[in-house]
Amino acid sequence: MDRLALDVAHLFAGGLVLVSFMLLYQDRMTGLVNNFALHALVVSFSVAWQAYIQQAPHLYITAAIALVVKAVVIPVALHRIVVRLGIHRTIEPVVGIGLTMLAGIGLVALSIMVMLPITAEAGTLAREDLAFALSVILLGLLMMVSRHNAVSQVIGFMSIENGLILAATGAKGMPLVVEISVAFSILIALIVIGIFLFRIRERFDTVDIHVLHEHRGERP
Amino acid sequence: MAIVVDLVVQLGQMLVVLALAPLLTGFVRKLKAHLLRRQGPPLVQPYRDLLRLLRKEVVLAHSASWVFRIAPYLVFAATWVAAALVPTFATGLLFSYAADMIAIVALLGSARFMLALAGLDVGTSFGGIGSSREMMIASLAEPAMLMVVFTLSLLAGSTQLSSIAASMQGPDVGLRVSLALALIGLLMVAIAENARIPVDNPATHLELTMVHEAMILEYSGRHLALIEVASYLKLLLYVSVIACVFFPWGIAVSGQGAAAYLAAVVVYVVKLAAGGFLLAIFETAIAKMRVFRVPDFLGAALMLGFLAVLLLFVTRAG
Amino acid sequence: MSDPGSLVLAAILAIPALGAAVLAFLPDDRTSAWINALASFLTLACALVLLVERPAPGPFLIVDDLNVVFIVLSTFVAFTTSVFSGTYIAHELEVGKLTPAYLRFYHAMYQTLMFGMNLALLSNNVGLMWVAVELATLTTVLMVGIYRTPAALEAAWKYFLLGSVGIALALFGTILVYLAARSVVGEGLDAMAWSVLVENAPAFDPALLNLSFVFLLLGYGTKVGLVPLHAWLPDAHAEGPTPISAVLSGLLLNVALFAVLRFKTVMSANPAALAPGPLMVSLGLLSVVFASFMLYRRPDIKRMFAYSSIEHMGIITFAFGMGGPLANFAGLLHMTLHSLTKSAIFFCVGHIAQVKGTQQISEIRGLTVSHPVLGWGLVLGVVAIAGLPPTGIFMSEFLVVTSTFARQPVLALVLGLSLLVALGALLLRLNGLAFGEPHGSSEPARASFVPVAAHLALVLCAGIWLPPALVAWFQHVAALLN
Amino acid sequence: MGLQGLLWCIALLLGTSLAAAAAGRHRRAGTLVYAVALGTTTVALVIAGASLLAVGSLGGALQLPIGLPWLGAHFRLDALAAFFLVVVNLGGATASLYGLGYGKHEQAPGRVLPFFPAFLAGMNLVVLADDAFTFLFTWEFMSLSSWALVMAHHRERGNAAAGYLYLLMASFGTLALLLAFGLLAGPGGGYAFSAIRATLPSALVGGVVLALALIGAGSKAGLVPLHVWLPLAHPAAPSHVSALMSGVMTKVAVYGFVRIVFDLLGPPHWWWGALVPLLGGVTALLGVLYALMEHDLKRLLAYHTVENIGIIFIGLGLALAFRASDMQGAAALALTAALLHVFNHSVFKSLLFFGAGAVLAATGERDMERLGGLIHRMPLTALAFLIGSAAISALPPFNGFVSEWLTFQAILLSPNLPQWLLKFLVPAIGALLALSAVLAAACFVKAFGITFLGRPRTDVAHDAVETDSWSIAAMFILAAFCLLAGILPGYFIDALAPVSEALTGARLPRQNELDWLTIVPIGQSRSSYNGLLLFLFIALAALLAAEAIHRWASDAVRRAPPWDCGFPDASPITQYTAGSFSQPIRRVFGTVLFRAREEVDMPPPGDARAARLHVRLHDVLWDTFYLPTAKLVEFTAERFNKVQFLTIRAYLTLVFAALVVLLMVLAVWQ
Repeated sequence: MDRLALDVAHLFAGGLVLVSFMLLYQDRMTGLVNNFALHALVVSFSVAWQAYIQQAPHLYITAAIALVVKAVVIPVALHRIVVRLGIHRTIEPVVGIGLTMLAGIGLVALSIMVMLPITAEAGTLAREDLAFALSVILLGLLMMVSRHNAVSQVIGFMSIENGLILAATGAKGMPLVVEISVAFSILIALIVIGIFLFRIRERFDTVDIHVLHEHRGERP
Repeated sequence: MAIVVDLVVQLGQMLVVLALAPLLTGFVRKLKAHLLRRQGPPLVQPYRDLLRLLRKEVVLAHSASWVFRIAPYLVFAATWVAAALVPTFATGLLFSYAADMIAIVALLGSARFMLALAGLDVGTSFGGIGSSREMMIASLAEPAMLMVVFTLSLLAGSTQLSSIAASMQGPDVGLRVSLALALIGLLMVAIAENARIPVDNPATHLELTMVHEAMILEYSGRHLALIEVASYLKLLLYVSVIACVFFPWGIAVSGQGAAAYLAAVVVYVVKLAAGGFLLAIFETAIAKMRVFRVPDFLGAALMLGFLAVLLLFVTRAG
Repeated sequence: MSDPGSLVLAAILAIPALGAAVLAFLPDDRTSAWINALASFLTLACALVLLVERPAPGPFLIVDDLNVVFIVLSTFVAFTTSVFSGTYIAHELEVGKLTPAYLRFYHAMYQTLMFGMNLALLSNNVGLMWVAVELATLTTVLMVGIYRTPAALEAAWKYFLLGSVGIALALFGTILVYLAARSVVGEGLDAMAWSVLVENAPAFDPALLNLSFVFLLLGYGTKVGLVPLHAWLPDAHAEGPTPISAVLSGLLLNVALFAVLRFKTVMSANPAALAPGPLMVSLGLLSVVFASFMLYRRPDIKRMFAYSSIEHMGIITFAFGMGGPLANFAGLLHMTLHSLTKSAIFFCVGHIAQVKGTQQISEIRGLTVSHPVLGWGLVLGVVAIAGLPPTGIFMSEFLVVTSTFARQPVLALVLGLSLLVALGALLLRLNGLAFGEPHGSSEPARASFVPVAAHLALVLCAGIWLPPALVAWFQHVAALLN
Repeated sequence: MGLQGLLWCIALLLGTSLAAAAAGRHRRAGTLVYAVALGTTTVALVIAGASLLAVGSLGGALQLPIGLPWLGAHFRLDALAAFFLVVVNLGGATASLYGLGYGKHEQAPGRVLPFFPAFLAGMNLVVLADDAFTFLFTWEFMSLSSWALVMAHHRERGNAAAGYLYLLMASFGTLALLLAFGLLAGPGGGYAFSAIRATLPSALVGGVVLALALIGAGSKAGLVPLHVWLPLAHPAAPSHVSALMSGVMTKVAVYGFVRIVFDLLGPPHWWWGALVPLLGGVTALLGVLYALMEHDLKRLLAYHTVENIGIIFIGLGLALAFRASDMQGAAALALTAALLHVFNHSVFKSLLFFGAGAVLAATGERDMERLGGLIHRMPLTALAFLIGSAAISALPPFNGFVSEWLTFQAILLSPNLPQWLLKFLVPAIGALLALSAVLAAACFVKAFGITFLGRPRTDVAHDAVETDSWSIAAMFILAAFCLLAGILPGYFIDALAPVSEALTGARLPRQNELDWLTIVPIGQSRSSYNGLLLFLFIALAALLAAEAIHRWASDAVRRAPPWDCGFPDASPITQYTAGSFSQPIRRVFGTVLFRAREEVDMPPPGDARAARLHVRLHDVLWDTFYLPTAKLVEFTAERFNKVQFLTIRAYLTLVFAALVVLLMVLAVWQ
C-alpha cells in the first residue's frame, strides 16, 4: 500500500515536470494556455492524492482550489485576453526550443543534485517530491525569462506557483496557513495582473514587454 | 682678563675688516687695470668715493618708501656683523659662537633680501630685473654654499668656523678630494655672490647686463655709500672665509700674546692680497656669460658641493 | 491575551487594519490625511508601550530584543511619514496629479502597508511573516503605480514581476525550513515558530537548512534590493509618490532584511550548516560597489537616493555577513539610522521636487540660498548618509570597516574605497543642488519640517550618545547572530 | 583642573556655534561670536601653556559616557597634546581677534559664524582625543566644519569645486586613518589608545600603519602628492579661516602623524626614516616652486604651507631614523626642530594670511598683478607682512631661521647613522631643504615686493586704506612672536623638552641658563646660535651707522622722479610684475617640472596691437595621479550605467542566474 502510494505520488510529480517541459516546448498562445490548464490539473490530482495518503482532509481544499481556479477559470480568462488582444500568432522563444529544452534538463539535474544530500530521515517522500517541485519551479523561471510575451510570462509564473503547491503538499503536516497564503497570493497575483493587463491594454495595444520597457525611467 | 682680550680682539677685528674692505676692492681694481695695460685708479680711490658719496645729499624717488631708506643701513649692518664673525686673523672671538657658518650664510641672505626689496621699491623696470636675477642667482648659490658648509662641518664635526679652522690645522685632515671639490665650489659661489665676472660685471654700465648694479640703480649719496661698503665687506668676507678654512695657517689662537696677534694680522693681509691677485687675474682672463648660462655655472657649483659631501662618506668608509 | 502587553500587541495590528477599513470608505481627503496620521500615531504610542511592557511569546506573535527596536522604529517612521504625506498629498491634489478617488485608495493602502509591516515584524511564525511581507509588497506595488503615467506603470509592473518571483522563492525556502524543523520538532505550528526554531536549530538537517537559506536569501533579498535582484528598486522609488519612497527605503527594505536576519539566527544556531556569512558578504559587497558607481549617472534625484539605499543595504548585509559582535552591532545600528536618515532625505526631496516642479538634479540649484531650511536639511541629510560625523552612521561605518580590516583587509579596502566613491558622487550632486546661484522657482515651500527635524535630530544624537537600553538589546542580538 | 577646563572651553565653543546657527543673521552676532571665541581660546591657551611648562601637574585623563557606548570617549592631556593645544589656541585666539574686525567685511556671516567656533572646538578635540573613535570622529568633524567654511562663499567661481575636492580628499585621509586604527586595534576592537600602546605590532603591520598614517595625516597636512586640494580650499575660505586652516589645521594633521607613529606605533624601522624625510624634502621643494609660479596672494601662501609641512616632515623623519638606531639625543634634536617649526609656521603663516586678508578687504583683489604700492596706503599691514615674510624666508634673527637651523644641525648628525642609504640620502635632503629655503626667500621678495612696494597698478590698489585696528593688533601680536621666538629660542626649546622626552626618551640640554641666551643643541664646540646677539649687533651697527652718518656726513634728502636710467616718468605698467619676477626661476626649474611654455604673439608690423606673452603651466602631479583616477571612475560608472536600461526579462534573467549560480555553489559545496 505504502509503496504504491509513493509510486503514484512520483507519477504525479514526474508528470508535472513533464508538463512543464511541454509548456517550454509549446510556442502557440492557445496551446500554451491549454497546456497550463493541464499543468494545473496534474497539480490538483497530486494534491488530492497527497490528501488521501496523508489523511489530511484540508489538502482537498487546496486541490479543489487548484482545480477550479487554475485549471478552469484562469485558462478561460487568459483565452479571453488572448482573443481580445488578438495574439494567436506564434510567439517566438528567445533562444531555440532545443536549447531551452537542454537548459531545462540541466535544471532538473541540478535540482536533483541539490536535493540528494538531504538525509533520508527527512522522509523519502518529501525528498523526491521536493526534487520534482524544485525542477518545476526552475522550469517556470526558465519559461519566464525565455519568453517575450507578458501572457506567457504570467503562465510561467503560475507554473512556479504550482511547483510551490507541490512542495507544500509534499511537506507532510504543514499547517493550513501555507496553502491559504499560496491561494491568496495567486488570487492577488491574478487581480494585479488583470489590472495591469487591462491598464496596459488601455494605453498600448499589446502587452508585449518590448513596448512596455520603452517607458522605463531615464531613457539614455 | 681673557674676556677683555677677546673683546678687544673682537672689536679690533670689526674695525680691521671695515678698514681693509675698500682697500681690497681698490687693490683688485688696480690690478685689473694693470693687467689691461691701464693706469687705473689709486689704491685709496674707494675711500675717496665713499667719503664723497657720504657728503652728498640723497636724491629720493617720489615713489620710494621707508623700505628703500632703511635697506642700506640694514644691508650694511648685516654684512658687517657677518664679516665680523669670520675669524680673520684670530680665532676665539668673543662672539664667534653667536653665529656659526650656516648663520653667517643666512645673514648674508637677510642682507640680500632687503636689497632685493629695495630694488623693487621704487617701481622701475631695472630694479625689478636686478632683484629677480639676483634672487635667481642666490637660489642656486646659497644651496651650493651650504653644501660646502656641509662638507667642511662633516669633516670637522662642527659648523663653527673657528672649530673648523682649528681642525683644519690639525694633523688628521690631510689632502682630500672632497676638500678640493669644496674649494672649487666655494670659489664659484664667491664669484657669483660678489657679482664678479663671469656671473656679473661690477663695472658695467650697460643696464641689460647688470644684476647687482641694476638693483641699486636708484640709490645715491650716503645710501649708495653704505651699499658699496657692504659689497666691499662681502668680498672681504668671502676671501677671509676661504683663507681661514682652507689656508688656516698663521691664525692666532686666543690666549697668545700681542706679538702673535700682530703676526697674524700681517699673515692675514698677505692672504687677502693673494686672494685679490688671483681674483683679478681670473676676472681679466675670462669673459662674462649670458644671464641664463649662470644657472648652469651655479648648478655645477651645487653639484660639486654635493659630490664633495658624498665623497666624504666614501673616504670616511675607506 | 489578558496581560496588557498582549493587548497592546493586538492594538498595534488592529489599529492599522481598522484605519485601512475606515479610510477606504472615507470620501473627504482632508480629514482622511488626518485620520491617517492619527492612526499612525496611535500605533506608535502602542509600540512605545512595548519598550516597557513586553508580552510573553505566543504561537503567532512575539516581541524580543531583535524586533522591539524595529517595531518602534517602523511605527515612528510611519507616523512622521504620514505627517509629511499630509502636506505632500495636499499639494499633489492642487496640481491635480491625484484625484480624490485615488487618494482614498492611497490612504487605505498606506494603513494596509503599515499593517503588513508590523505583522511581519511581530510574527513568531515563518509562514505568517511570509504572508505579511508579501502583503506589504503587493500594497506598495499598487501605490507605486498610482500616478498611472507610463513610467509609473512600467516601474510597478517591473516591481510586481520581480517581487512575485521573490515571493515564490521565499515561500519555497519557508517550506524547506518547515521540513527541516518537522523532523525534529514534529508536525504542526511549532515547526514554524521562531522561538522553537532557534532552540532546536542545532538538530536540524544542515542540507535542508542550506538549501532553504539560499532561497530565502534570494527571495527576501529581492525585497532588500541586493544586486543583482535590485532592478525594481530605483524605478519604484522614483516613480511612486515620495512618501512611499520614504517608506520603501525607510521601512520595507528593513523588514525584508529583518526576515533574512531571523533566518540567519537559525542558520548560525546550527553548527553543521554552511556559514551564511560568505553569501551575504559577497552579495552585500557587490551591492555596495555597484550602487556607488551607479550614483554618478543619475539625473533624477529620487532615483539617485534609491541607489544610495541599495548601497546602504549592501553595507548592512556585508556587516551581518562578516559577523562578530562589532560588525553585527554596527549592522543593527546602521539599519536603524539609515531608515531614519533616508526617510528624512526623501521628505526634503519630496518638498524640493514639488517646489521646483522637477526631479531633475540639473534643474535644481542653490537651495541653501532659495530655501534655506530645505537646503540645509538636505545638506545635513546627505552628510549623514555619507557617513560623516557628527552623525551616527559614521559610528556604524567606523565599526564595520575597522573590524573588517583587521580580519579581511582586502574586503575592507574594497568596501572603504567604494564608500569613498559613493561619497564623491553624493557630494558632487550636493554641490549642485545646495550651493551656487539659485535656479528655478524660489517661492517659499509649504512644507512640514517637523518630520525632517525629528529624524535628523535623532541621527545626530545617535552619533554622540546611544541610550544604554538600545545598546544592550543590540549587543544581545549581535551575540545571537553569531 | 586642566583637562576639565579645556573641555569646558570646547563645550562653550560648541554652544556658541549652535547659538550662532540660531541667530546668525543678527547684526551684532559676529562681534559676540568672535568675542566669545577669543575669550575661550585665550583661556584654553593659558591652560595648555601652563600644563606644558609645568608638566603633569595640570595633565590627566578622563572619560565621558559618549561616543562608542562600551568604550566611552577618552580624553587625555599630555605634553604633546599640550604643545599642540598651545599652537591651536594661539592661532584660534589671534584669528578671533582678527575676526572682530575682519568679520565686518563678511557678506554672508550666516554661513561663517556657526562654523567658526565649531571648527576651533574640533581642532581642540582632535588633540585631546585618547581613543581611536573619538580621534577619527573629531578629526572628520574638523574637516566637515572647515568644509562648511570653505563653502561660505560658494557663489564665487571655483569655490564649490574646491570644497568638493577638499572634503573628498579629507574623507580619503580619514579612510586611511580608519584602516590604520583598524590594524592597530585588531579584530577585538581595542580602540583605546592605552590598549593600542600596550600591543606591539609586527614589522609588516607597522609598515602598513606608517604608510596609512602618511596618507591619512599627509592628505590633511598637504604632503605631496596629496596636496592638490590645499591651495584651492585654503584661499577659498574667509581670510581668518584660511589662516586657521593653513596655520593650525595642518598642524593638527602633523599632530595626528606624531601621535600615531611616535606614540602608538612603537619602535620604528630605519627605512621609515628614509621614506618620511624624502617625502618631506620633495614636498618642500615642490611646494615652494608651485608658490613661485603663483600670482594669487592667498594661493601663494597656501603653497608655502605645503613647503613648510615638507620641512616639518623632514624633521620628523630624521627623528624616526635616529630613533631606529637608538640615537636618542639626535632624535630629540630632530623632533624638537620639527615641533619648533610647527609652532613657528603656525605663527607666521597666520600672520601672512591676516595680511593677505587685510589687502583683500582693502582692495578686493587677490591677484598680485593688480596690486602694488600698498606700503604707502597700509604701512602697518606692510610692516607686519614684511616681518612675516622675513620669518618664513628663514632669515635671522626671526623664528623661521631657528627651526631650520636646528633641522640642519640634525641633518649634520646623519653620518653617524649605520645605514648607508641614509648616509647618502640625508645630505641630499639637506640640499633640497637649502634650495627650498632660498626659493622661499625669492618667493617672498616677489610677494611683498609686488604687492606692497613699487607703484599701484590699479585704482583699487591706489585707493586702498589701512585696515581696522583689531586686525592690526592681531597681526602685531603674531609679529612679536616671530621676533621673540627668533631672538629667545632657548625658552621655546626648553618648553619642548618634555615632549621630546616623552616621545624619544631624551631632550636637548637646558638652554636658558647659558650665558647670553645662546642655543647649543649638541656641544659648544660643535655649533651654536644666538639670535639675541645677532639682533643686537645688527640693530646697534645700523643705528651706529645712521647716527654717525647723520651727524658727521649729510642727512639731506631731495625728492625727485625716479632715475630709471633716464627714462622719464614711465607708467606703473612698466614695473616688473610677479610673472616677470619669477621668469628666471621658471626658466631654471619650471620647464621640466611644470612643462612651462612661453609663447610671444607679436603683432605684424604696422599693427598697433600690443605684443603678448603667454605662459602655459601644467601640474604634472595632477595629470599623473588625479585625472586618471577621475577617468577610471567615469569609465566604470558609464559601464555600470547600462544595467539601468535593460528589459524586465533581462532583470528576471539576472535573478534566475543568481539562483542557479547559488544552487550550483551549494551543489559543489556539499
